[in-house]
Amino acid sequence: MTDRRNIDANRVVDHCRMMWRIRAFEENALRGLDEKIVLGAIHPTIGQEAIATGICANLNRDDVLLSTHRGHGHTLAKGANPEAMMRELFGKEGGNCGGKGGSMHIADFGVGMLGANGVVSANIVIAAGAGHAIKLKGEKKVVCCIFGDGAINRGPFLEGLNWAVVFNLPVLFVCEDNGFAATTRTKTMTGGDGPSARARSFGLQAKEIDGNDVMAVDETAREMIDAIRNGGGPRFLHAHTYRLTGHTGSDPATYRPKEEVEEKWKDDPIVRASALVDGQKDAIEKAKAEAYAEMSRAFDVAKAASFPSADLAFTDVQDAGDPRQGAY
Amino acid sequence: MTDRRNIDANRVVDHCRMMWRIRAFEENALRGLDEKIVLGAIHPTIGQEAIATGICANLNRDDVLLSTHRGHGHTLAKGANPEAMMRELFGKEGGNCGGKGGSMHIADFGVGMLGANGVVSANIVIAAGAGHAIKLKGEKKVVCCIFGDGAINRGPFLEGLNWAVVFNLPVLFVCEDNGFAATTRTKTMTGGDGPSARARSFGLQAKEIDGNDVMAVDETAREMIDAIRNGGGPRFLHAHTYRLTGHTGSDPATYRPKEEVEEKWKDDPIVRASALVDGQKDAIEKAKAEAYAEMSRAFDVAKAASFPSADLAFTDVQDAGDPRQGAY
Amino acid sequence: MAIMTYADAAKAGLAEEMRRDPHVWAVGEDLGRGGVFGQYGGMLAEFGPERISDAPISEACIMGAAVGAAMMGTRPVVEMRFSDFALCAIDELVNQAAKARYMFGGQARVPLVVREPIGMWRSSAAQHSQSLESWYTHIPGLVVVCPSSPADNKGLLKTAIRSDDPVVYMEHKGLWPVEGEVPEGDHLVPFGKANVLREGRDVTIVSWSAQVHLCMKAAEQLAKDGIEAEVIDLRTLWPWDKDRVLASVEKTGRLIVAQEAVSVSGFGAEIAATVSETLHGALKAPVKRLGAPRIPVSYAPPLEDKARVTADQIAAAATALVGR
Amino acid sequence: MAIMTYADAAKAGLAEEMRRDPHVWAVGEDLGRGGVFGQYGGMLAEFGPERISDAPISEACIMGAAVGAAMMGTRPVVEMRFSDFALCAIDELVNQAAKARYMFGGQARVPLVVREPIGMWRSSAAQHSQSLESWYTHIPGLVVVCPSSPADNKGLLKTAIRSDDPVVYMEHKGLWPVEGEVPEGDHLVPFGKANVLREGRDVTIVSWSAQVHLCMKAAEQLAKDGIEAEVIDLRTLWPWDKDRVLASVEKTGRLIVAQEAVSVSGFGAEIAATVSETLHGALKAPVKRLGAPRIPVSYAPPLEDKARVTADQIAAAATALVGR
Ligand SMILES: Cc1ncc(C[n+]2csc(CCOP(=O)(O)OP(=O)(O)O)c2C)c(N)n1
Ligand SMILES: Cc1ncc(C[n+]2csc(CCOP(=O)(O)OP(=O)(O)O)c2C)c(N)n1
Ligand SMILES: [Mg+2]
Ligand SMILES: [Mg+2]
Repeated sequence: MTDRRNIDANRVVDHCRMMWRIRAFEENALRGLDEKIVLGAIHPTIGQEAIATGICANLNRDDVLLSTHRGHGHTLAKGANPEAMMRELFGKEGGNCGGKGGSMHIADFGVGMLGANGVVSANIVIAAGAGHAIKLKGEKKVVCCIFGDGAINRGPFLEGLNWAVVFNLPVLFVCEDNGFAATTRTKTMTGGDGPSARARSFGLQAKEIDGNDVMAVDETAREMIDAIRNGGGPRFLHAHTYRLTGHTGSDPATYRPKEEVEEKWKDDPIVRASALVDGQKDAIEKAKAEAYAEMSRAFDVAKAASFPSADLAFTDVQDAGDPRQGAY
Repeated sequence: MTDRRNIDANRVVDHCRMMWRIRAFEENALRGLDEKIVLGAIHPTIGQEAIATGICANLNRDDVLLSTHRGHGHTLAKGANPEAMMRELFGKEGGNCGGKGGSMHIADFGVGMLGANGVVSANIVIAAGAGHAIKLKGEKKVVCCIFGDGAINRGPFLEGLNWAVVFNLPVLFVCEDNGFAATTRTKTMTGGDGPSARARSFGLQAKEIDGNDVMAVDETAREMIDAIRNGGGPRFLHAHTYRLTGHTGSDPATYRPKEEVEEKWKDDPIVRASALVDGQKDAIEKAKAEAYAEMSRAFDVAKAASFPSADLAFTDVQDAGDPRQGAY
Repeated sequence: MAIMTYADAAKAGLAEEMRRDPHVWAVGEDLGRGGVFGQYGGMLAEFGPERISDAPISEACIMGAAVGAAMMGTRPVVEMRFSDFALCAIDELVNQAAKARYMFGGQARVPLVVREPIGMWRSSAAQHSQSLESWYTHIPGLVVVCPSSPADNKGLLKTAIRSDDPVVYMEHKGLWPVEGEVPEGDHLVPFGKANVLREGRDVTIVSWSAQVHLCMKAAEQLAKDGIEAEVIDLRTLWPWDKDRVLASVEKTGRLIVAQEAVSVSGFGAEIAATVSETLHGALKAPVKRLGAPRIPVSYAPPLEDKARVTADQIAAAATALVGR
Repeated sequence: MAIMTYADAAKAGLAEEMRRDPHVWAVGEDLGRGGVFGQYGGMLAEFGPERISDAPISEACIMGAAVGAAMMGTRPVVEMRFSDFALCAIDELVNQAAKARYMFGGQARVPLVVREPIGMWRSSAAQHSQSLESWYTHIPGLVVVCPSSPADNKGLLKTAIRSDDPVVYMEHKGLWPVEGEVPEGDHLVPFGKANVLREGRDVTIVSWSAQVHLCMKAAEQLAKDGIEAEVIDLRTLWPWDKDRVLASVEKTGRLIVAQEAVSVSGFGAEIAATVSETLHGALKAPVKRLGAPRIPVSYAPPLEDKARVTADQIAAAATALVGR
C-alpha cells in the first residue's frame, strides 16, 4: 500500500491524467460498439488502468512494449495517438494499422508499441526475442511484455521466461491478473501458487503487488526496469487487478455476482490515486475533463473518417510474389 | 542413498536381472547398428537402467507408461517382449509396430506401454490425457510418463503438469535427468532450479533422487504410485543419472571429457545394486548370463526374420478414405 | 423434421452421442458457460463438469490430452474456439493424433473430434478468420469435415464422434445462426458422400462450408439467365466424393470450384487437378478455381471484402465458362 | 567454381552473410556443436556463441523469439532441426511471423529465415520424414524455398537472409552430402526463377528439392527411348515461376509434376490446376501429378519405399503421356 507521506503529488496527478485518458478512451470505444461503428470485438481495460500507467511511466519512448487482446490502455500509456487508435477500432483510414488490424492488433511502432496480439501468450516469446535483439545490438533498451493471468497456462509462458533467463535478457514480464480468463475464474484452471511462483521457478526475480495502486506499480516498475536496464536480466511483476467490465465489450459477465463487481468498483484505481493527494482535486478534475474532451474528439474524427480504399488489401503482404495470383 | 541394512535381497536381484536385460538389449541393439541392420537412429539407455527398473517394478501390467526417443529400457521394464522389440529395430515382420515405427516409436499396448515419442515433451500432454481417461472411467490405474531433462524447456511440460494438477489426475511424471540434451549440457539452457522446482510451482509434490540407486528409485516410486493410486493426484519424480553412451548409437560424444565418462562408469547402477547384496553374487551373475543369452537370441531371431510385406504400408492409416488416391 | 440453427443442431448431435455413449466427453475453454458461440449452451446442466469440461488456456494440452484420453478408450470432442488457435496444437494433432495408429502398427486408435470454427466472421482480422482445411487434407490419418447446414452439422458431428479416426471438424463461424430442417431421430451423415443441392446440366459448382450458400445464390442468378448449374456440397474433404464430382462434370463438361480459403494450395487445387486429369477429354472448358487472394484477412470491411469470393464472381465465372 | 557439398554450400552462404551484416545471427538447438547434419560445423569459432547460438529445446520460443528479434532489426536464421519439429512452432510462424507486417499495417518487417530440413532420409519414420512445403505456400506472407543443389543452397540462402519477408527454407536431408559446383563470389539466386535443368520438346517435368534428381534420372532413361523431357527445378514454391512452366508446357504440350510430398493437397495440385486452367487448349494430354500416397512414412524399408515416387514411375508416366 502506497505511503501517503512521501508522495510526489505531480506524479500522482500525471498518473490520474493518464488513467482518465484510458478510461475515457475505453468508454468512447464502448460507445462506438453501441453505435456499431466498432466492428470487431474489443476487450476493455476499465479498472486495470493503473498497471499500464504505472509501468509505462517508467519506459522510455524507445523502450518496447508488447501487449495482448486487452491492449488499449497499454498502447495509450506507451504514447500512441488516441485518434489513430480510434480510427483503427472503427476500421478507418489513418488508423495505426491502416484498418488492417483493429483492436486486437493495435500497434504503434513509432512509440515502441510492437503490437497487441490475438493469440493468448504469444507475445511472451516475441518479447523474449525483442530483448534478444537489444542484447545482440548492445543497446540499453528495455522490453516490457504484459499478459493476463490466463496466459500463464500456455507453453510460451514457460518457454519465453526460460529463454529470457538463459540469455539474461532485458525484459520485464508483467502478469496483469484480473482474476478471469474470459468467463472462467483463472484460479480454477491454474495449478500451484500462480504466476510469481512459476516465474521464480524459472529463475526470475518476481514481485506480487496490488495493481490497482498506481504508485506501487510505478515504484516497483521503476526498480525493476532500472535493474533490467543495468544488465540485471529479466524480472517478473505480478499485479493484481479486476476487470470492471465484461471480457469483451458485449459480454454481460453474468458469471460473477453483481455484489462482487460493486465491491470492486470501490477499488477503482483512479479514485484510489486521487485520494492520495487531497490538494490536487482541481488538477485531477481538470485532467479528467480534458481526457474526456480529447477522447470524444477522437471519437468524432474517427467516426467522420472514411474507410480505407479497398486496393490497400493487397499492400504490405510481402515483397515476393503477387498476392492476387490465382484469386477469385 | 539406500540403506543396506533393511534391504530385500530378492528384490535387488530382480532389479539386477532387469537392468542386465536392458543393458544386454542395448548392447545387442548397438551391435545391430554396427552391422547396419538397425536402420534408423537409436538412443541407448546404458547407464540409466535403474530408473526404468525401479519405477516399472511398481507398475501393474494395466498401468500405463509413456516414454521418449530413449525408450528401450522403459519398454522392456514395462514387460514388452525383447524379440518383438529387436524385430522392430531391425524393421522386421513381427516387430511390435510391424516395422512401421522403429526405435523412436516403440510401443506395446498389450503391456500398457503406449509408445516412445519422436517429439521431445510431446508425451507429457498425452500422459495427462491418459490419466484423464482413467479418472473419467473411474479406474484405479496409474499413468507413468518419463521424459528427459531437456523436455522441461518445452511448453507441453508446463501445460501437461498444470492439467494434471487442475484435474487431479493419476499421473507420475518422471524426469530422467542425464545432464544432457543431445550435445548440450542441459543446465546451460535451463533457467532456475530445475525440474522439481518447476513442478512444485505448478502444484505437484516433487522429490529429487539419485536415479542410479535402484532401490531409492523403487522406494520413491512405490510411495508416489501408492499415493497417486489412492487419489492423491499427480506426483513428480526427478531422478539424476548419466548417459554412458553418446546421444545416439553413432554419437561419439566428444563434447564431454573422457575423464567425466570414466568417472561416471564407476557409478554404473548395476554395479551399485550388486554391491548392496554380497550374498547374491551368483544369482546376479546367473541373471546376467541369462539376460545376455536372451538378448543375443532376440538378435539372431530378428536378424533372420523377413521384412514386412510392402502392401502393409497401406494398412492402419485410417478407416475413412483410400490412402492410395492420387498417389504416384 | 424440426427447424434448428446450425449451432443447436450440433448441440443436439453432441448431446445424443453423449447420452448414447458414456465415454464421449467434451473439453475446451469456457465450455461450462456454453462456449464462445453458445454451441454448448446448457449442456453442463445435463452432463456435469466432468463431461462438459472447462480447460485451461492450453490448446496444446487440450489436444494432447485428447490424444491420450482417446488412446485410453474415451471419445473426446475438443473445442479449439477458433481454428486459428488450433495452430497452437499442431504437433499434437499432426505428429501425434494423426500418426499414432500407423506408427504403432495398428495398436492405437485415436477417436477424437477437434472442433475448429473457421472462416470470416465480422471484422475478426488475421488471427481469427482463417480457413486452413486444405492443410489437414494433406495429412495422412486425418478426416476433414466441413458442414454447411444444420442437418449436416448434426449428422456429420454424430458420425465424427463415432469414427475411430481423428476428425478435424470445421464449423463455419458465419453459419451458427443459420436455420434449417433437421431430420428427427438418429440422423447420421456418412463421410465421403457429397450433397447435390441443385441439379443442372450446364456447369458443376463444387464447394463446401459457408461458401456453398454463395454458390446457391449464384446458381439462382444463373438460372435467371438460363444457365443451369449443378451445385455440389462436398461436406467432407477427406474423404471427398470424387465419384459424385466426376459424374457431374461428365454430364456438364464444366467445373467451378469455389472456396473461401486462399486459392493458392487450397483444397480447390486438389479437386481441379484431379478433375482436369481424369476428365481432360470431356471438359468443354478449363476447370475454374475461385478462392481468396494470398492475403491475410483484414479488419476494415472494404479490405476484408477483398478476401471474399462473392456470389457475383461465381456467377460471372460460370457465365464465362458456359460462354454466354 | 568450387566443388562443395550441399551442406557446405549453405554454410558458406550463411558465413558470407554473417560477415557482411553483423545483424545476421543463427539460433537453434546444438548449433554450437555444428548442428544435427554438420551444416553449422566450425562456425562457432568464427562468430562466437552469441551469433551461432545454442537454444533450449523450445521450438516455439526459437521461432517466436526470432519474430521479436526480427521486428527489432536483426536477421535471425532459425534452425528447426527437422521440419517436423517446426510443427511445435506453427502459431509463431503462421499467426505471428507471416501476418505481422500486414496486421500492423506495414509497421513491422519480419526478416527471418526458418531452416526446416525436410524429406525422407534413412528409416526415420513418421515424425522425422515429412515434406509439408505445400502448407506454407498456402500462407500469405511466407516465402517458400526448396533448393536442390549446392549452388542453389548457397545462392538461395543468401537471398533468403537478405529478404525482408519471413522465409521457410527447406533443405532436403538426403541432399546434405551431395556435391556440386558452386560459383565463387557473391552468388545470389533470386526467388521465383526456376532452373531449367534440361531442355526437351516432348514433355515437361516440374519438380523441386531432392525429387529433382529423380526427375533427371528419369529424363536420362527417357532419352534412351527417344523421349526428350524438359526438366524444371522450381527452386522456390512461393513465388513460383509460373511463366517459365507455362512457356515450357506450351512448347511440349505435356506436363508431369513430381513431388516427394503426399500428393493429396500437395503443391503439385496447385501447379497442375494452374497449368490445366491456363493451357487447357494447348495440352496434348492431361497433366499428370506424381506424389506420395496419403500414408505416414514408415521405418521398414519396404514400407518406406511405398512412400517414394521413383525415377521409374516418372519415366513410365512420361512414356504414357507421350503415348509410346
Ligand atoms: C491461444 C488462445 N486461446 C484462446 C484464446 C481466446 N481468448 C481470448 S482472451 C482469453 C482470455 C484471456 O485471459 P487472460 O490471459 O487472463 O487475459 P484477460 O482477458 O483477463 O486480460 C481467451 C481464452 C486466444 N485468444 N488465444
Ligand atoms: C520438439 C523436438 N525438438 C528437438 C528434437 C531433437 N532431439 C531429440 S532428443 C533431443 C535431446 C533430448 O534431451 P532430453 O530431453 O534430456 O532427453 P535425453 O536424450 O537426454 O534422454 C533432441 C533435442 C526432438 N526430437 N523434438
Ligand atoms: Mg485475466
Ligand atoms: Mg537428457
